[in-house]
Amino acid sequence: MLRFILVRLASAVPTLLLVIAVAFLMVRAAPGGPFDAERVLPPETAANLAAAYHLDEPLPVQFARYLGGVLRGDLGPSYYYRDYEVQELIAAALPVTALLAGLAAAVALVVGLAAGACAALTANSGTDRLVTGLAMTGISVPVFVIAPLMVLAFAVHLGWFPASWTGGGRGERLVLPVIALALPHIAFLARLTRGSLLEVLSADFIRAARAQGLGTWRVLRVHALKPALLPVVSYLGPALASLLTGAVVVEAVFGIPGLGQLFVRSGLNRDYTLVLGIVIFYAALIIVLNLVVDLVYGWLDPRVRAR
Amino acid sequence: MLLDVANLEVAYPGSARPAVAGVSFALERGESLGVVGASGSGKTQTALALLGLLPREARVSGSVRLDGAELLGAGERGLNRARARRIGMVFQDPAAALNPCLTIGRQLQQVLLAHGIARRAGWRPAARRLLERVGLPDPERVLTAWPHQLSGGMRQRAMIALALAAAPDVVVADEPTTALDVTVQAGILALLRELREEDGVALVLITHDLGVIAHNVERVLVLADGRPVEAGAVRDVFREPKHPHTCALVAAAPRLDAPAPPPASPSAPVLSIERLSVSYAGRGAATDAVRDLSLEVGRGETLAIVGESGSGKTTLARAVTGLVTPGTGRVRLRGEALAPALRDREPAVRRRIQMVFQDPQGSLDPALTVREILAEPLGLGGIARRPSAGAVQDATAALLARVQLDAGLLPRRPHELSGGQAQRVAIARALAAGPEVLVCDEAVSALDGSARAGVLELLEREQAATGLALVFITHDLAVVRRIAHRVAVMYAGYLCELADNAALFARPRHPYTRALLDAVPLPDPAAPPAAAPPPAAMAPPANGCTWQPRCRHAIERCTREMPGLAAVGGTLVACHRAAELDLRR
Amino acid sequence: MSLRAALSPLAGRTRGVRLGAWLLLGVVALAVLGPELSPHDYRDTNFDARLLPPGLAGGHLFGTDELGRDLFVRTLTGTRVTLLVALVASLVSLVIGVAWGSIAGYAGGRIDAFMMRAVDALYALPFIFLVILLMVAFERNFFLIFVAIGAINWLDMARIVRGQTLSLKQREFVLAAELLGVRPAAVLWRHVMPNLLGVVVVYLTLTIPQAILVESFLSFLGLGVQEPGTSLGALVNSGVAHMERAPWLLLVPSTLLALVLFCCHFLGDDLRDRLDPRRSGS
Amino acid sequence: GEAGRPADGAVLDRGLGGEPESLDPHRSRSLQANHVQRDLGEGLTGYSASGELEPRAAARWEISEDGRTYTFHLRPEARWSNGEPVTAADFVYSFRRLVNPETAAFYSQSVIDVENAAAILAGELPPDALGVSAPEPLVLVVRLERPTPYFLALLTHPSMFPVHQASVESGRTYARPGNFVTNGAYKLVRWDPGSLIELERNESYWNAAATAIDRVRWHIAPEPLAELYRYRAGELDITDTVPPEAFAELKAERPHELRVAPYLSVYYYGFNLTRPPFKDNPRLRQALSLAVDREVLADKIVGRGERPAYNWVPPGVDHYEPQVPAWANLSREERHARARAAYAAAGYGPDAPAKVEIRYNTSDTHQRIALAVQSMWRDVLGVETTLVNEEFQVLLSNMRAKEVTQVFRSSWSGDYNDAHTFLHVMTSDAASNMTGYANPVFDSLLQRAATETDPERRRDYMQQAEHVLLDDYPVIPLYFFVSKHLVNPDLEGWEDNVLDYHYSQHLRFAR
Ligand SMILES: Nc1ncnc2c1ncn2[C@@H]1O[C@H](COP(=O)(O)OP(=O)(O)OP(=O)(O)O)[C@@H](O)[C@H]1O
Ligand SMILES: Nc1ncnc2c1ncn2[C@@H]1O[C@H](COP(=O)(O)OP(=O)(O)OP(=O)(O)O)[C@@H](O)[C@H]1O
Ligand SMILES: [Mg+2]
Ligand SMILES: [Mg+2]
Repeated sequence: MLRFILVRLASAVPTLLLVIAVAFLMVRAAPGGPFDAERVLPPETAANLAAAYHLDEPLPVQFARYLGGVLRGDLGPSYYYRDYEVQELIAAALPVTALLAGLAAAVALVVGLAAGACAALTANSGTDRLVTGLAMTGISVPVFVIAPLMVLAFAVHLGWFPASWTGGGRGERLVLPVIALALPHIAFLARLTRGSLLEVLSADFIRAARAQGLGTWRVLRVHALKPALLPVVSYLGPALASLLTGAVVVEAVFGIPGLGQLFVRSGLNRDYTLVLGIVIFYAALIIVLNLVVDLVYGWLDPRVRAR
Repeated sequence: MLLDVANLEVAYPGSARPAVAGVSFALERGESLGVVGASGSGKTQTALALLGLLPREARVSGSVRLDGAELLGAGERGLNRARARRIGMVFQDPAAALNPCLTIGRQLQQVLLAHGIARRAGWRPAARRLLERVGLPDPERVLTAWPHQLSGGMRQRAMIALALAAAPDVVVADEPTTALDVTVQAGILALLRELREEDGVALVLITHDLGVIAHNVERVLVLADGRPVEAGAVRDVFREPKHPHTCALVAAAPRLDAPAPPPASPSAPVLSIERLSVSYAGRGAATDAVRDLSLEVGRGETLAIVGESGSGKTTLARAVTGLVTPGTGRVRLRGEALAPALRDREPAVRRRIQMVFQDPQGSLDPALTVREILAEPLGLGGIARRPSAGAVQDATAALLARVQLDAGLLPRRPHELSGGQAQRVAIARALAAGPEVLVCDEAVSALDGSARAGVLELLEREQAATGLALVFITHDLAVVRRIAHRVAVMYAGYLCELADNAALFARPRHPYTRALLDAVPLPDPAAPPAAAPPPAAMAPPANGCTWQPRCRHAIERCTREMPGLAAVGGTLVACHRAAELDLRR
Repeated sequence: MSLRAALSPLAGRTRGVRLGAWLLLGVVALAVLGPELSPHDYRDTNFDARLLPPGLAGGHLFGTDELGRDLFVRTLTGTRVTLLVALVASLVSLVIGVAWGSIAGYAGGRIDAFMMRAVDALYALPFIFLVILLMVAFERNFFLIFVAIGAINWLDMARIVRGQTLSLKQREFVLAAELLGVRPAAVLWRHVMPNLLGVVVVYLTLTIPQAILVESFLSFLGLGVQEPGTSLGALVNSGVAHMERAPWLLLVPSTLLALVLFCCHFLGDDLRDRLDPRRSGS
Repeated sequence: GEAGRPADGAVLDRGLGGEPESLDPHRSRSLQANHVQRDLGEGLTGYSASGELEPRAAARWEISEDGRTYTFHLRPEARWSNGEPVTAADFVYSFRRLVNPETAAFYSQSVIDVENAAAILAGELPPDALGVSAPEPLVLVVRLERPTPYFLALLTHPSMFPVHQASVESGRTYARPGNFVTNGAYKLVRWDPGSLIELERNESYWNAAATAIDRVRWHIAPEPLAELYRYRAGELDITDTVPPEAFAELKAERPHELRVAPYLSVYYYGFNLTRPPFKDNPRLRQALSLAVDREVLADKIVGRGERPAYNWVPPGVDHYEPQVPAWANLSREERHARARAAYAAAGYGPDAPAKVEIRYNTSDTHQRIALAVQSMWRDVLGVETTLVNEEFQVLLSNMRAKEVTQVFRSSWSGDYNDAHTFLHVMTSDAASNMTGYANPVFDSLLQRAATETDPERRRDYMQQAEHVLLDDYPVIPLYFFVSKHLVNPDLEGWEDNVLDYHYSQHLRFAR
């Protein structure tokens, strides 16, 4: 077990290096640079800037320099936020994002599973149709529609919640973003759960469990849930990661200082170091999450552990 | 009336004739009814119907009354009140009936808690007691084990424990002992009898094993093609069966005193197992399933492997076929050593050793129809083919015919088959591959006498034709008697006796072998009931003879050193006292 | 067998399915013919007929946008693109995703580790730059959209499929097949995949909307469809701004989008049901 | 906004569009940075609420006859936020830091007219060779290379604000909350990147008595629509802009909250003059320019009070007369007729239509304009136009490379209130000249204007230059921007001005 984890983490190192290298090349290959704007800098100023950030060195040297920094745990200065280090920016954005993502994931998991289970139990009944219908709506209405709609309704017109991150108290400013973030995942999870649960419910051991008079609820909770969770879990890994860095739209609408925004803006600003910093963080995150997912597999289905 | 079933009928939209039709019977407290019948005659369907466990598409009619209350059509709620607490159900196929994702302990815990048998804290001891009652050695390990870590028989006993957990008034046992060797079987049957006599539990015992029926129930109901053809007191039915179908059943019941087949003509071994050891890394200590075991099977020879449930028979089979990689030792096929892991073996090589799995349902792809399953080894498989393609149709139909199934099953999916049907499909598939060695793990355990006889003949014909080497794992000594050339007796992973068929039955050399023979129930109510040996200890002792704790003849030496295999009068025995003891009756 | 059943022509059993099938056909037909039949062209601007509400007045059934372009025609033109995207996206994640995931899961060991780390790496790479580079590298062309979407679309599928495969390959029927000497490829194709399909199909119906949304994001980065061409995603996206004053600009395209997705979902469900081994009759 | 405002109502919530890259006057470049900096610091000169140039850190000044030496007398009462007096030495240090190549300041150009600045930037002279000196603690002398009439206006730009030497030398993070020492009406107390910049009144500011607002919260709100929602939800008192889609209804529903004013910025389409089809093809450029119906664009497509642009220098620039070409006053039909004539003269026609590509960076407005222009060209001339929207950075590098671009969308806004800042970009050696326009006549006219001391003649030169420019059609000016804000009606002291400067210190809430 422990060995398995260690091996995986070890195998993560080359992955990370690869990601860094490729990302570095991609970022540099993209047209434009961190200091380009409509108002072009006079050549000498541009040269001075380049020198100040070692952008005048040959690419391999720059890469070596950067990698060296990373290995020393230094992600370098942001090229756009000229008073900040990349670490500082990530450290500032992470708590916010983590909080949102955590809450959203929790909500999505609870509601999604419940809805999915309820749909599966009442398969092809009215309830089922309703739930799956809602789920599909949740999936088919893009977040960039949902989020503004919610602001308009609950912030502008009803005034129940703040319209933005800076517009209200610690608690209430979370409500709308969390819901907006959770909705699509709720829908996703509901559908996934319904699907796999239907499959599991038709298994012999479920019939046996019913024969033990456990009652629908217990059968579901104890016997059906675990095997049905496999696909859900494999979805959760990426989903959580995307919640942590992919919440761009929601963050934009609610003006949330999160990682997603930071990532996109850094990309558009060609803030090389910041982009790479977040990419590294993201990669590490994904690797860890997927590791956790694989461990959970073993817990869900002991036979997976066998080999 | 405790339980009153009146002309029960089960039909499926798909199939022409109903699976069950006009079945009626009644039971009072403490009474017992045996339900026998050919494989596919509707026994399981009847059982499932009682508790409303049939699949959605099944059409059920008739009436099932429990203390006068109608169960058919009573909603899930009503049924749940009856289930487990009033009627306990032992499923035929434990491998499928146990939740693969939960430990046995957890599954027991749920039943115990759900029915308030035990409080939150106190469930463990209760569960342990249950496992002990069904004669599982080392219950602690079983509690923490997942189904796939248990042997077939252990699973079956766990299944029984689950059924008894809520102390039901009626126990419906569907083939409760098919996966149990006779000694353990005797234990289980004794338990059921005790429940009836002491707690007044009523028993519906479904089995095709007339031996079991003969001694454990008062009345029998004989089913054929889903219809009741005969009913009455056991003695009467056995003495003068009226319905021809019953006669056939009784006649086909295999007997120990049947003539043994002539010893196979000696030949270079096709399959040789050399000092094989397999152990499974469990949560705590690893389980040594097979210990330093060597065997050979010659061309056209049938080697039967008998032994207590959990003694390592299946493991041995899996090691031979490469499904588990042995710790030490190797397997040779016609002299050439085989890669330990199946994945490292050439497809061509793999085909030469085939296996019929102990759990038939699980070994059949649920997504495929019987036709596609059988087409595969014929090399005709593949989604590309249109199922109407004549070739596949004929070939697969022929295969089914060989195992005495009619072509009507071809479009069915595994879960639409009865236990025995599934088992025979599995056999057909294995034969279709045209192997040199066929390992049958309890391949006929779920078959009634006639079907079984048919399959055995089939195997013998194959053997005669192709020189097939058979490794026949079974607990049914009658079958052993009927088909084996040589017999290997295993206990706790060790080989404790290896003898010719005749020799073994005539003059068993190992006390455990003796115990086995004594425990065989004879299909004759008149004959004396089978004798159960003293119950198994917790786990086999670390050193000394593994059988010794239960051995009547044990001496001090047995507690110290494990006896090695030694030749005594043409038999290999692992017993210090083999030479001096005379275990004949 | 199940796979073939899946691919067999739509003789939908349940009402929902037939409905879905017909609706989808209807949408497709509309998308293909509609623009041809309408008097308007999806490019024609009319600065004197801006933001007309839906209605027969002025012959703009669904009204017009802020440049006075006929929304009916634009929506249908957009639907073409969207349908194409949906199709390709699902194909990609079906073919690459399922193949990759099942092979990794089935092969296990080193191969599995390698393939899955590759997936991780792809997850982590900055998508924006991938797209930008694609645009820079090749001169812009419509095909790139699919490359870009395809590049990310199959990752989740691969993970999910792998997860399922891991537990499937321990089942005895797979072992039995291996024992028969069935080649790994065939085991995957005949025994693993059919038992995966339930989840795969469900997941597929979920990746389509994602792809459609990604497409609308791409057009922001300058990939995607170039105006005046359009797609449902793009239309919805720009409709949001008019939510209050000209709601039809949001409602019309999103309704159609939802419609398309619902159809996919119904068909997907039906597919799942057909593939579910527990249901008799093949 | 209501949120977190103390009872006395002295918290001002302002929308700030995008996010400043830095608040350090010498390391920032964006308009957003400048907005905040104008609250934090102040230069020698500044603007009044109505946009009049007024003394700030400097109480008064003298200018030598040759217009090359400026002597500033600083306010004795001027203080840094840490209480220290603001001295001439501070300005000397700051100006030197600005030109110092190591600082690599974006706006080093602001001092380019000061003696030796160019040489220092090029690294040929040390920074202390710069023509600034502090003969007395409160007297600052600046010598210029050439008379620069707009120098006083230049001084209002944040890049010319003083920085506090001690804290600058304290390290990298000196411009961050807690460390940042400023000389303006407010001091920096908080900066959550991506979210909020919070200022607090600077008690030691020389004019602190006049500051009414205690706290200013600049909210990062890049999404105009989202910003509007925030305003409507009462979370903002002033918005940075107004989304085009909502303009009409706001105009109807909140007329007195909507503040629209002309703004010194021009939105234009540029031609790449270094490649066909537009290289040496003035007729085609003219045709395309005339075929665009500015009124429709301004009224219907952008429609936020923007003014149609027929010339280059926006109206409202101090002592300058915009050179609106004659054809601007022709009727639409006549204009189109001329356009077709030019089109034909350039050798195109219905059977040989011009094929043109418009590049713009992704944004609803740009897209709508491009679409409109496309259809205008199609309708009037039958030009076949393809639209290419690109991510901003991609577009920029294409524009600079002048390889693939044909027609590109861009805009230019003045750094200070003078025609020079607009005309200068079109000189052949200007870095921001994306068209590749190079006309010696134009260049020399600007050259002379630059060295001319007499304002009248200087103006004439520049006006002639613009005339030349417009005749060559290197660009199609489309419209002149307006600044547009929603302003809380309770807010007093807001005055519209062409610079769109609205110092928080000039604002107060009505009691
Ligand atoms: N789901 C189903 N759909 C259609 N036919 C079925 C289904 N399940 C069982 N059958 C058929 O019903 C008949 C009775 O099956 P059942 O399992 O009761 O036989 P059985 O008596 O238990 O046989 P065995 O001793 O082999 O278990 C068989 O022919 C079987 O093929
Ligand atoms: N995958 C596994 N992991 C751990 N222990 C296992 C595993 N499979 C089998 N065992 C253990 O190995 C021992 C031998 O099991 P095996 O299945 O070979 O017995 P068997 O002779 O086939 O018994 P039966 O007649 O009941 O099938 C048992 O104690 C069982 O619990
Ligand atoms: Mg049965
Ligand atoms: Mg076994």
